[in-house]
Amino acid sequence: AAGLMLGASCAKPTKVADPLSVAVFVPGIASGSPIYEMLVTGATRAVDETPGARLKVIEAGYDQSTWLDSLRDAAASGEFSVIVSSNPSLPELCAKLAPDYPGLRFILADAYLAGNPAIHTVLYNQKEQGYIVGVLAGLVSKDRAGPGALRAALIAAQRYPTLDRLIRPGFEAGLKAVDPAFELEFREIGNWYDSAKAAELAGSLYGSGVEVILPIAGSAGQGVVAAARERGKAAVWFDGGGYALDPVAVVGCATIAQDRLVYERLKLALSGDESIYGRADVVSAKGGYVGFDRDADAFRALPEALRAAFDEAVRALAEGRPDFSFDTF
Amino acid sequence: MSALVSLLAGSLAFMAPLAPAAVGGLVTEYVGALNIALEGFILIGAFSYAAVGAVAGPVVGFGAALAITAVAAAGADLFSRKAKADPFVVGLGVNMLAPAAASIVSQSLFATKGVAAVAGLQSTLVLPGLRISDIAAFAVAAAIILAIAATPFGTRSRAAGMSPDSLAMAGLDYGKARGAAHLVSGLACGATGAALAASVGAWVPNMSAGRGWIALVAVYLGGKRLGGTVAAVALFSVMLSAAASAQAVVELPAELLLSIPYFIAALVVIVGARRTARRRGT
Amino acid sequence: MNIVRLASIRKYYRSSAAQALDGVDFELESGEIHAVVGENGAGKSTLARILCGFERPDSGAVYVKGAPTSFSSHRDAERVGIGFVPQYSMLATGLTAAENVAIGHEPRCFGPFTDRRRASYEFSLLADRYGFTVDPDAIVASLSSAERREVEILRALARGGSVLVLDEPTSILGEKEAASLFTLVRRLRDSGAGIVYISHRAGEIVNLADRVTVLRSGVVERSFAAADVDECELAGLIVSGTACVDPNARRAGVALGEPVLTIRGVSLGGRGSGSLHRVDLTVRSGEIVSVVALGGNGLESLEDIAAGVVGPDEGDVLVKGRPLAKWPRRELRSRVMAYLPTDRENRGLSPKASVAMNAVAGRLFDYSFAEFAAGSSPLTDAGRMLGEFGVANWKGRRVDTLSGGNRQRVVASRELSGDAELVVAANPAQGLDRGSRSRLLSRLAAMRDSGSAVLLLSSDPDDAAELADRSFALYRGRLTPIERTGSFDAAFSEALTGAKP
Amino acid sequence: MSIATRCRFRFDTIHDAGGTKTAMKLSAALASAAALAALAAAFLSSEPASALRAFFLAPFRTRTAFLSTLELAAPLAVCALGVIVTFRAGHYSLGGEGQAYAGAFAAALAAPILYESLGPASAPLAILVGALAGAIVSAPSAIGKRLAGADVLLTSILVSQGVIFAVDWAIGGPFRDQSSNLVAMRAIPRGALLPRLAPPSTLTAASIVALAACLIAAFYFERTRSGTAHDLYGRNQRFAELQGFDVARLSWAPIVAAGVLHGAAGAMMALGARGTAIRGMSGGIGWSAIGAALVAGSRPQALPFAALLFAWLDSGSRQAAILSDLPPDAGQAIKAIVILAVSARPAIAALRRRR
Ligand SMILES: Nc1ncnc2c1ncn2[C@@H]1O[C@H](COP(=O)(O)OP(=O)(O)OP(=O)(O)O)[C@@H](O)[C@H]1O
Ligand SMILES: Nc1ncnc2c1ncn2[C@@H]1O[C@H](COP(=O)(O)OP(=O)(O)OP(=O)(O)O)[C@@H](O)[C@H]1O
Ligand SMILES: [Mg+2]
Ligand SMILES: [Mg+2]
Repeated sequence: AAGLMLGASCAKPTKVADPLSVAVFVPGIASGSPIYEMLVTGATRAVDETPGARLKVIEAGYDQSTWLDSLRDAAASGEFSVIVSSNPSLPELCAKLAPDYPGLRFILADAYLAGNPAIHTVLYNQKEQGYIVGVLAGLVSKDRAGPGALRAALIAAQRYPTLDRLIRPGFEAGLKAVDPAFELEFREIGNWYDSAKAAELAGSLYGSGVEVILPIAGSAGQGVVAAARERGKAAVWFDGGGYALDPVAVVGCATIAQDRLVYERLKLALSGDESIYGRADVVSAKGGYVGFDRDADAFRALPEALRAAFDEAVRALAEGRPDFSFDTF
Repeated sequence: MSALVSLLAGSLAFMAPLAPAAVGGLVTEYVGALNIALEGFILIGAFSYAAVGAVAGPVVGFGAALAITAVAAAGADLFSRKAKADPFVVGLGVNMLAPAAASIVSQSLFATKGVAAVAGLQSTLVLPGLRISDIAAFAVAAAIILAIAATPFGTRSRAAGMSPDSLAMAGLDYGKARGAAHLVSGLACGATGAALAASVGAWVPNMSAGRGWIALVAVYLGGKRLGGTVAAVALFSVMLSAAASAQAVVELPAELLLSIPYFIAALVVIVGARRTARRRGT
Repeated sequence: MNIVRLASIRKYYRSSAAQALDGVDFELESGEIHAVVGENGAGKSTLARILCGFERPDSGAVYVKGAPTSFSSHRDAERVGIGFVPQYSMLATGLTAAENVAIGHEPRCFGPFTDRRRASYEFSLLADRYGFTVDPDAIVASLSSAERREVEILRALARGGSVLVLDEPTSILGEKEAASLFTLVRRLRDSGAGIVYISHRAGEIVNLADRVTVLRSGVVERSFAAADVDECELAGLIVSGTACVDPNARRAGVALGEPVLTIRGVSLGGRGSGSLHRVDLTVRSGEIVSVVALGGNGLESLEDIAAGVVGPDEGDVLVKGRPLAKWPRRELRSRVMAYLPTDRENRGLSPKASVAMNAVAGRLFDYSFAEFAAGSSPLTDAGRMLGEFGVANWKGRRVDTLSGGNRQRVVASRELSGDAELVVAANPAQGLDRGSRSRLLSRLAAMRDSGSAVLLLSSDPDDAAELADRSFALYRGRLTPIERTGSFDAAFSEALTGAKP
Repeated sequence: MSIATRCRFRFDTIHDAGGTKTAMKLSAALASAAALAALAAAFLSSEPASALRAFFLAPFRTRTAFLSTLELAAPLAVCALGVIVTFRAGHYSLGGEGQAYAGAFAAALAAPILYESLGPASAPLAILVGALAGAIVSAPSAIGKRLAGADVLLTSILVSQGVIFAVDWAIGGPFRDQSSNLVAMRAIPRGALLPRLAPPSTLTAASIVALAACLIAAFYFERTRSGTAHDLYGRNQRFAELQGFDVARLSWAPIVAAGVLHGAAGAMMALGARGTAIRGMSGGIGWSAIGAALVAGSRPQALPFAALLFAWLDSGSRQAAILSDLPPDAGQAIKAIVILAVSARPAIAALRRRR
């Protein structure tokens, strides 16, 4: 170590990064995660279309407490001028780094922070997303459970602001739009990966008469799907990729147009538009950024009338009914 | 009444994957090795079940989980003995290596580093809270219990832990006894991992979720004895299942509920030690 | 025809840089008791361990019944009938006596399962055959040292029995147990077995052995028929340059002083036949008081009481008039009391620490902060103290690489180098060769002469006979004074076995 | 004459009992570790050369990277020192993780409050608060050991695990920064943090404190009477008691001292680069610390090197993900392999023994 230490003391000064060099910071692992795969796809497209631009994908793994260190290493490497990422928790971390690396810019999807001149954030209206799966869950429950007690459930890995303020109320609003008598059960797992415990929680909910569950639990959501499969019940999914987990049990999947969004915003940035930084936008169903994936057998297998009612609700939402819009979060 | 049934079912569901790992941890404890790598070996077991099960079906997958994990555990012990590496550091390395290796292999096998759901690997429920895979896990645990309670393997393992010299006096090799114990604990962790993966029919990164540590704690809470360990496993299963069921009644924070069994257990240990000390009159 | 023969055996220990054996030839005939003697560290235990397959020689050959053999473990040696009773207990203390003997050869039932009942039964058969009375199902940790030794002997005899190697078997046995061991050993010899018998006690050897081999620094110095020498000559041969001392020719006229240790009406229960019942004992400055007992009669309890390891259930223990429990330990041990425990591995030594550290541990806090930090004076002191008891080559070594006797010398160096007012010495000469033993005993006598009070607790009446001013026998937890009139030995054996004179 | 004896790097002391020297162990192990890691990188990366360069050299290549690696090593060294203090007293405490986490939590809680009343002088006090929290978490084990002789390994791991869940809850619940989506507490005001010595690197005075602590501990164990008594107690408690050492104190004080050190290390993390307490921020530091302590052979003087090794591996696996195509799990795998290799006795020494 001593020799290396000497080497370090005569290191070169930090170099100035190429303005067209982009890092995609994946706060997790891209492979197997639809949102992060879309993040990479969108950014790649924007870079491919911009002559001279370069792209590097950095995977940071799932431990959120190490993300700051990874971001800092990326910034300190001096290789990048724009860092693109997607995760609600990133703005704070980036804001912490920004003062140390004044030239660096951040574009963060699925996040919200206004007023930092180095950071542009875009938030999906996840209340609408929740509403969409809420309506579907309500319709399916009512269809299957008949006139009994109307209950649906949300199983979360842990509680966090977007969940409490957007997803959960949106989901509940969707249920109540179907029938105001709906009650929402809420369960918490405690982490993002204990699928066996998720299965256990889901199993007992299904056993007590719940027909549809929405898991917001990362990998642990697999446990909910598994429980639905073996009891012939249903799950609805968030953010895409749900149908692949089970062709029957997952009956619906709300989506976000992450690849399009990232493409558009990065394109702007690479074209030299500095005005986006400091801004915090919210995108919604109206612009087609929040939607629903119809392309699955499980969805097509739902009763004709049910699907018609659901399509109607989604169309109305895109037209602003009900209105879930908000500017500040 | 139904609450009681669901509590019991939940406890069984929690206990099935925990029991083998705890018994496996006990075996290595017998030979005097603190096995902190249970967590890593459970992951190896779970992944092997999914990976082999995907090609050869759940039964072969279960067997492969046992075999692969046993070989891995024995290998780690062999490394630590032959290279004179500190077993604790080796355990640390295993816990770090297992999830990383699983992820790398998963990428080439399932083309994903995330959840890999495999059709047909979910084991069927035979009772509420009890799957075929759980019964298999209990069977593995029972077989190990029988082996340590009633065969020379148990006595020799304990002798190895108490005094390696006493084994040498019987012309037995301490290293071999230690290796055998690790092999068995690998089998056990394989069963735990397979039962976990079979309960959701998929490989989920990190799916052991601390069960290896709970198993280790159960071994110690049970005074490193067979009966005590089994009782501690049962106690933990009931407490954790109760903490989960409690969410149906009040929306209590899951994490705070999870912490309670540990504090209670610590209190039990201290009070228990105090009473033993009194009895000994010191 | 010899059953076992060792030819030009060499063994070097890297960790202690010791050439333990340096070209040793050794033969054992069937039907003979072959004693191996020599100073501490001469290589006796190493020879035994190689003979029994625990260690492999660096070079040289082992012949069994004339055929060259190489043992890869003790199992191989067992297979040709070699049994071993080690110098230190090698039992799994949490298992039962029967389990310890059965281990490796467990009887089975229903396929792979251990037949516990048969293991116990076979153990009792074996015990009956050799006249032992240990309970097969007792956990070893609950047995006394003597009983543990019996278990080890039974383990050695359980298989084969054509060769039995005993490494200082009597060092922790009382006279009675020793006597029955001798009977057993003779019986085995008469039935055609070969016995290797390692011991420092010349008396035993002269009575027991047919042949004697003397080792010195890893080399065989002499080998001769036991009938050719008497006890005194033999003692001289074991340790070069030590004349035979007449045991009773000491005792300078020293004035008796104040009581230093007072044990008054002390009872201690819960230890079976080793419990104490209303024991009274006073040791004054300027005298050596000995208490002798056979195993299991409370000597270990009395040791615990006198050293303050446990408090009595009833009664008082005073040191210089102050209750022992009230003494600050550090002050007591650094200024007042020296203690040589029977259990030297656990109480007397810190086996994994350096030899030097073990030597100065007791006076750690006598150094000033600066003196200790500088480091040279503790090291010099260690050298001086160890030198006094003849421990050589100790630098940079851990205590557990020393031979058994040398470890005891380290304990003695530490405890007896100061001028303690009170010495509690329990079996102080265990495992010491003749020379070290007499050096130790004369040191105790010298301390007495300069005004120390010495309590000598021993299972060896010889220690008492040589040294003590007053003697007591401890039988079933009760003390009986022994008058030094008439036959000392007779008085002892009566008191020790409870036969009232 | 063996290499080990010739390379003796310290004066003879009363402690010297021979054995392999730690410096040699470390360096020889490093060589074999590097070779193994190269092999691993060759399989796991499409550009092994740049992956390896990133893994092994990037943490040292720039001043910033190097100083940040040093800073990463500081809390680890302090934790590992806590491990050594307990292990050398023969108490096998595995509770470091929870103690460090509690320390971070308490410091993040106290720092803003202290800052309001004290201004920039608040940082050392906030570290003390963290140390106190660590001590409180260690207290049940210490009390249990002292009064009841309760097994420290067991009580420490149980209490620690319970505390981890409780702090997870506290950071994610009542004390959470409601305006943020990161599961973390309110950011500590900049002025209340440990001052940066060389921005943009994260280096603070923590690494100097850590180094000093290691040297003091080395002096304590090698050259003081109490340290020696402590060591002897750890090796054989009965013996230490009979030599008249203060065994009552040794039965609990090292456990609390370790709690203090772990808590302080956690506070250093919160008051350093992270700037607050984040859910899960202890990130296995308690376990790595045990690894580092064992690699250092329980010798505080070797600890700075061992901690630097662990920090370097951490930083290297991150750098490799950033500068090459080595995915994080591959970095993690290499890190594991290096740790395994370092834990092995140096191949050289083994060969020498064979001959
Ligand atoms: N395990 C070991 N490691 C290193 N050195 C050893 C070991 N065992 C014995 N030695 C060394 O070998 C030499 C011979 O020791 P051995 O135990 O054979 O002596 P001994 O004749 O039995 O002495 P004692 O009468 O004291 O028991 C001694 O110098 C001893 O220090
Ligand atoms: N049980 C223990 N109690 C207290 N300190 C210990 C203990 N074990 C080891 N140490 C400390 O760690 C150091 C290394 O221990 P040890 O002497 O076993 O290693 P070594 O002989 O130097 O190396 P090795 O055995 O790996 O060749 C010791 O010098 C001591 O300071
Ligand atoms: Mg010997
Ligand atoms: Mg060592």
